[in-house]
Amino acid sequence: MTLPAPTADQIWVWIKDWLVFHTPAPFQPLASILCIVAAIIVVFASLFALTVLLERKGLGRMQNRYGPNRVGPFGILQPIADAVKSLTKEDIVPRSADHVVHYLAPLVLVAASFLAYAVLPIGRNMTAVNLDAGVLFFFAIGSATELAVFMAGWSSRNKYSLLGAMRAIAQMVSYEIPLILSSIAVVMIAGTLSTSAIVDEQARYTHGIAHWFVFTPWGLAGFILFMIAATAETNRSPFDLPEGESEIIAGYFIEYSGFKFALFFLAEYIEMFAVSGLGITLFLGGWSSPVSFLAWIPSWIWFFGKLLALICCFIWVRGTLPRLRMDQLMNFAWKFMLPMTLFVILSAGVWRFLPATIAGSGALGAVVRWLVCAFIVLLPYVTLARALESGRKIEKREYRFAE
Amino acid sequence: MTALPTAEDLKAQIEAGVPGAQVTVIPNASPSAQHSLLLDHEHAPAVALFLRDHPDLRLDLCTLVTGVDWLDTETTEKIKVKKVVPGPVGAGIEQEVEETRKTKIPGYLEAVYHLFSMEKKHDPPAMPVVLRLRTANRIDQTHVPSLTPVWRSCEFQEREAFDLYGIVFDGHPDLRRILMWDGFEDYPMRKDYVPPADDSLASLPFASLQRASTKEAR
Amino acid sequence: MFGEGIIQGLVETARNFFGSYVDKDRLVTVQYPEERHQLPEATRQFPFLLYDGADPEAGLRCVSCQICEKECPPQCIHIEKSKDKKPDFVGKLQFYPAVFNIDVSTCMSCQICVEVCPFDAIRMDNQFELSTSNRFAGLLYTKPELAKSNEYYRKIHPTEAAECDERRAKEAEEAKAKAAAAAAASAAKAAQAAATSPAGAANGASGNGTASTPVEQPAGKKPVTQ
Amino acid sequence: MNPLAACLLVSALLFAIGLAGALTRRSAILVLAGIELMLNAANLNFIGFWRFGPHPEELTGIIFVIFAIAVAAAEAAVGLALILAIYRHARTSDVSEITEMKG
Amino acid sequence: MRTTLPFLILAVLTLAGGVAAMTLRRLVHCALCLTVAFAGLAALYLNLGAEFAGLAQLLVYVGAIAILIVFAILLTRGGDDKAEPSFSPAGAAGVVLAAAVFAVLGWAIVTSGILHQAANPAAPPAPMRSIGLALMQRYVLPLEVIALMLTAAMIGAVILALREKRPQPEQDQRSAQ
Amino acid sequence: MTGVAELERRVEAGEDGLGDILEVSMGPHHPSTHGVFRMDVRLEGEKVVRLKPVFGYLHRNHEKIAEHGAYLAAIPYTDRLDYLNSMTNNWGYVLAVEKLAGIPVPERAEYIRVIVAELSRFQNHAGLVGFLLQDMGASGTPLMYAFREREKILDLFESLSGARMMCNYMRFGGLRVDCTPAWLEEVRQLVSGLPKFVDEFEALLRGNEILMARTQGVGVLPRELAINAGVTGPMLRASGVNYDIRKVDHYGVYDRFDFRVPLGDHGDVYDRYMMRILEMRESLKILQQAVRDIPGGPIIDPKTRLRGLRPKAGEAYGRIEAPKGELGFFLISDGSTIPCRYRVRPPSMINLTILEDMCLGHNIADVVVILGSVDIVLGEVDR
Repeated sequence: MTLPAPTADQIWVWIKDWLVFHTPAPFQPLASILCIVAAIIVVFASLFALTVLLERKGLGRMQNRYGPNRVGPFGILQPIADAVKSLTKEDIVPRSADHVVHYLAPLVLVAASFLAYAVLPIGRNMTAVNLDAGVLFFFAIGSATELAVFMAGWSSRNKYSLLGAMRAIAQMVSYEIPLILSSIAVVMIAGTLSTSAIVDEQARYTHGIAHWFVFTPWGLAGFILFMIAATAETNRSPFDLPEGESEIIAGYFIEYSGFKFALFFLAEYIEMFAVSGLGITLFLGGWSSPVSFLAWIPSWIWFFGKLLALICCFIWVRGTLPRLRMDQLMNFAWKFMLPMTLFVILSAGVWRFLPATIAGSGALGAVVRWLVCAFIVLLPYVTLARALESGRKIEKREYRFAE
Repeated sequence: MTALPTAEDLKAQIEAGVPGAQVTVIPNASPSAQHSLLLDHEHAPAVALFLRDHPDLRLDLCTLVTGVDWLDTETTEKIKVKKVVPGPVGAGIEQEVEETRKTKIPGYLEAVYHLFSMEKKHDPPAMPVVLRLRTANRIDQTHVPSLTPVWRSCEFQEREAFDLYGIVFDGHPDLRRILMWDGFEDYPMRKDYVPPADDSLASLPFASLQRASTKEAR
Repeated sequence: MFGEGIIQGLVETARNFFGSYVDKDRLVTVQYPEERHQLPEATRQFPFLLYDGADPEAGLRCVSCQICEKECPPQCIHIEKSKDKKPDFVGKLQFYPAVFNIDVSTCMSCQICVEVCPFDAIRMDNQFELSTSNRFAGLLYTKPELAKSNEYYRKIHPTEAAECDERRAKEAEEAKAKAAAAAAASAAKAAQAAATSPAGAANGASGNGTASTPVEQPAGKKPVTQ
Repeated sequence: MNPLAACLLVSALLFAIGLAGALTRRSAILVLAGIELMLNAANLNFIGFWRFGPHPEELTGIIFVIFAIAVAAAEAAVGLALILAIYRHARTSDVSEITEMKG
Repeated sequence: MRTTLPFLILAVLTLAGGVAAMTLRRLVHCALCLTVAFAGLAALYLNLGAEFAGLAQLLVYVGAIAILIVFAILLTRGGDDKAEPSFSPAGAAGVVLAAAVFAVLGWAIVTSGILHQAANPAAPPAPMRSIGLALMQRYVLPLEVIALMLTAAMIGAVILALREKRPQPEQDQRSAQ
Repeated sequence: MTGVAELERRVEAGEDGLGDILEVSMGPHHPSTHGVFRMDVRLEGEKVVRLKPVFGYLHRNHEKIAEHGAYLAAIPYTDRLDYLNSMTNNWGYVLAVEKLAGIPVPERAEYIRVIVAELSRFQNHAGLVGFLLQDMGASGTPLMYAFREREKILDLFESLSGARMMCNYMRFGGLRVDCTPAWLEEVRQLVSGLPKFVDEFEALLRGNEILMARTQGVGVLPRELAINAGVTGPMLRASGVNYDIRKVDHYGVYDRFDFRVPLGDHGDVYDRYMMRILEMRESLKILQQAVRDIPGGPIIDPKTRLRGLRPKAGEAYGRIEAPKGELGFFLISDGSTIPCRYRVRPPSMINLTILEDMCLGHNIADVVVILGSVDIVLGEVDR
């Protein structure tokens, strides 16, 4: 076996191959797996540190504050300080807690969150396990986190944590459906469940512009719905009810402290990256560049660039919106998200079967197809929004004054 | 804006409107001239309802409820009495002697209600109608009727008067301590209240700075 | 209900985000230990005792009248009167505080002691970094810690101090004139002695034996505007 | 050992465990869980026969398992709803105490 | 072709999960161990090359049924400790019956002769596309039936779990004041 | 909804099956109780079926302290009632003393009182809206914007009175110190800049669908109940009652200013939220006029005896429109230098009376929002 010459795009693949190449033959599969696991853990754990800093800085700036700026230059060492703090803090376990389950819950959560990265293509030829049913794997693993959340909430023996766990599970189960349904549109069009194949499908260029699914009307709507569901799935604001600081204090991890708390914190962010990564894979062309003349930029830079952009959106939304209430959250999931995702699937189907050319004109065909599909998505949106308005009696009010 | 009737007029109106009610006007000598009406216990809720629902008065805002503690007071007067004084030789001589006699006026607790009308907005504007209810004494007969059924706003304030003064409001729906904790025994706003000896301040090194009562120092 | 309110909110936060990099009005944080807010002249924290001249002991204006002790709402001032007397700035013999303690942990910075003091002896400091590791003794300020010079007062409250100095100069002038008149009427020796005493805010003439009447607390003078 | 036989043995053991649980436990929820285990044991058989059977390209085993999972999901949903309804009525989920059919 | 080590490990895990689920005292622990058994089975399917079935098992059993069971336990107050008699004659009979069933099955497997038979060559893992095609062509009717049944089950479950209307109790006293 | 009585009976009888009733003690340490405040909540699922407010954790017997000191000594203590609005607290107290002793107030002092009181109202309302949205989970962004502006107002207070929050500024008969022309100019500049802030603040969340869904129809307080329960301030006006003591009592010089009283029609949290925003705008209107019209002259009646004030025996009740509602002081004098009875009418405590009525049947998440819209400060509730 010989190694190909390293290029910027394939540098990490090359390094891995080089390392595996120099291990004794019987250990090569193991070495390969270890390389990948280590890389994923190191990269995403550092991304976590970066994101925490980014979030605190970004929120600070949105709120006209500086954000953390005391540890290191511009506060860049703040995550390290945070880590040291949570590692050295006392680990308090309630006396009446179920100790084994209480101990296992954060571990299960973190493990499940990290497993999801196995199928994410974070660069060209950089998928850890190229599963044929990659998307299915992602969702199957994601469902394990619900159980971990339940374990944490139940084992703490605290009313707030139980309320938080119930909220979290109800929310995650409800939003998993629109999450899966909106990805089904992509699976339908791409004709595969494999994440790498889906990215390959999008990494094609016409007139120098990539075939990202987000550039189609159903893809755009699906992407927005996917990201909303992802926000709910990862308990981010405005769907952070399971934590609901002002209501149930910290929800299911109220009784965790020290390192275990840090693990919950970590898992939450890791999940957020994973779901964002899937969103990128499904709708934003994975590691591909949007225009062909930028294709020389290494694929992994594209992936992480997109990931950072999505993270910034998450932070932005968090800095702006108040939290929903439980019944509103459920209503939103079942009465808005679910029908909308069904219409997105319909729109994708129409997209698939509408002729690409009308009256011999490719341009006209493309425009007609675009408009028809957009209409299929927009019409229910307008109707549902109206229904939501009249049903919930939400109105903009005018006020009277007494002299 | 309608004019607010004077205290005397109010008394007349109440006595006409609520048969049997005994109202006493208690004058207020201060520049504020906010005179008040002392009600009898039996008719107080009826009077309150009358004041609330009377079409000209509509005193719908019971803004302030509070207890007041009036300690036992002693009045001393000098009177001349004839007395037999032992004379220098042994025989008693009747003589007029000046003697001070002390009359003790028993103290009482008072519940004071300040009423306004949101609907009528009477003139003069900042002049409340003041109602007073007095307990028989400060020790065991500390009951007055509750006006919470008439005005919800009395609920917490009557609880507070109960908590801090020990005035028991008969007919209050939920008469519990409100500011002090449940196991607390005394009524701290009373004038003769003495804080418990194990006051946590006493353990501070500079407790000497804290004089027991400012009044003594003055 | 199409989400336009949400979009509007997002635009607003984005504007603030970018605004905080360019607009001084948006990013108002003062980076405290390095940067410091310019304290307004009126700022008050905790009381201190004024003295004239260089010697905190001799120049202390306080005559131990104990009005502030009585009026202090949280009762944080503790004064013990001296046995002997020393002359004040107009030369009158006055008591002075043998002990003057302020429990800063109890003080609530209300400035009432300053208002009621007829002798301009107590004023408010603007020092706020008073943290100490000793929570009891460290926060009980005694006379040496409380005494601050008039120069310091002029520095932290210039307007107020100028008014105060002027008033006191006038009073000293009047007292001097009165003393001079009295001296002219009685003896030349006394007048000479009075003339040696420096005018103004400085220490009253030492060794002046003229005014030996017991302390009369000036009752009428009430500081209305500080 | 033949892998098919191993599959079958594991499946038989799982079935027996599920059966024992369903018969011995008194909580209705655990009875349901035992039944689910038995269903799963059957599924393992399907997979084993598909994998080591003569015609793996037919996919019949896998399709059967998929259908069985769907049915099991429906069964679990209805079963647990029933348990909830009974609990609300009888205030217990102990099967030995639920003796009356009458409401 | 022999039984592989991963298969054995997973089988032991699954069986242990099953045993624990059926014997532990606390219902929530039982549910969690049941989840382990389900997950172990899913891993067994993956190990046997049935990728789609394994992932579906994980998604449905761990993601949905386990959660349902947990919810049911909480809603029926099963999360609290409730002592269950450790031994009962009926229970012993159940165990004996289960053991008998296993004996019969085991006897059948052992006597069938496949124990020492050479295994068929392992089939290649089923490609996703062919499963999809099979579902949509050959098995489309069962698929539709299953879909219908799932819908019916969902509606039924919702109706069952809906609370019966209680008689409206008297109005709150407080507002009358 | 199951009635409270029925649930009480079931809880007492131990029939709490089906996980119906969950007793949660919210507080005394809870992120959104605005201090040490406790609510004993009974939940059916997440729905509130009983709620009892419990307070007194911050009780320091303010009234007793005031009955031990001179009339002057009570003023710094009033700062600490509603510690966000020391200026209006001072005003309420000195108004009562002025009534009790019949002290006139110079015109300039009245103008400055209006200026500081309206600044106080503005910062209180801005802060409250920030806290309310914080309770709704808005990550502190609105709160930070509100605090940014509040700081500017507090800076003005500091340069006027020497302290940012515990101002101790007013005296019976007038004020402690006069303001300088430079200070008035600063107020004028600030006031001309504040409408922009209110606009931004409204743009941030007023039209937000989530906010509307969270607040509209939540915690409705009917007009009749509001009046009967003695609710005052913006909360009362949100229920549609036109009662603003500035307009009713004509205290101070409020008669001379042109301003309006906003009124709500629904009495829900959204109305209460909007009342605050609209009142902020009206306050700015008053401020502009007051700064424009302020006359010269003394700031305190020269005959006033601050130290050793001895009002004639009698009593007086004085009240003002504080940002949280009607703040009244009731004083009884026995002719000595010390008040014989000193009583505060704390608006936020009385506004809490109907907390349970507003919360019943709502979600636990709504409780937090409803409590936020009441606008309590525990320093005043507990005293």
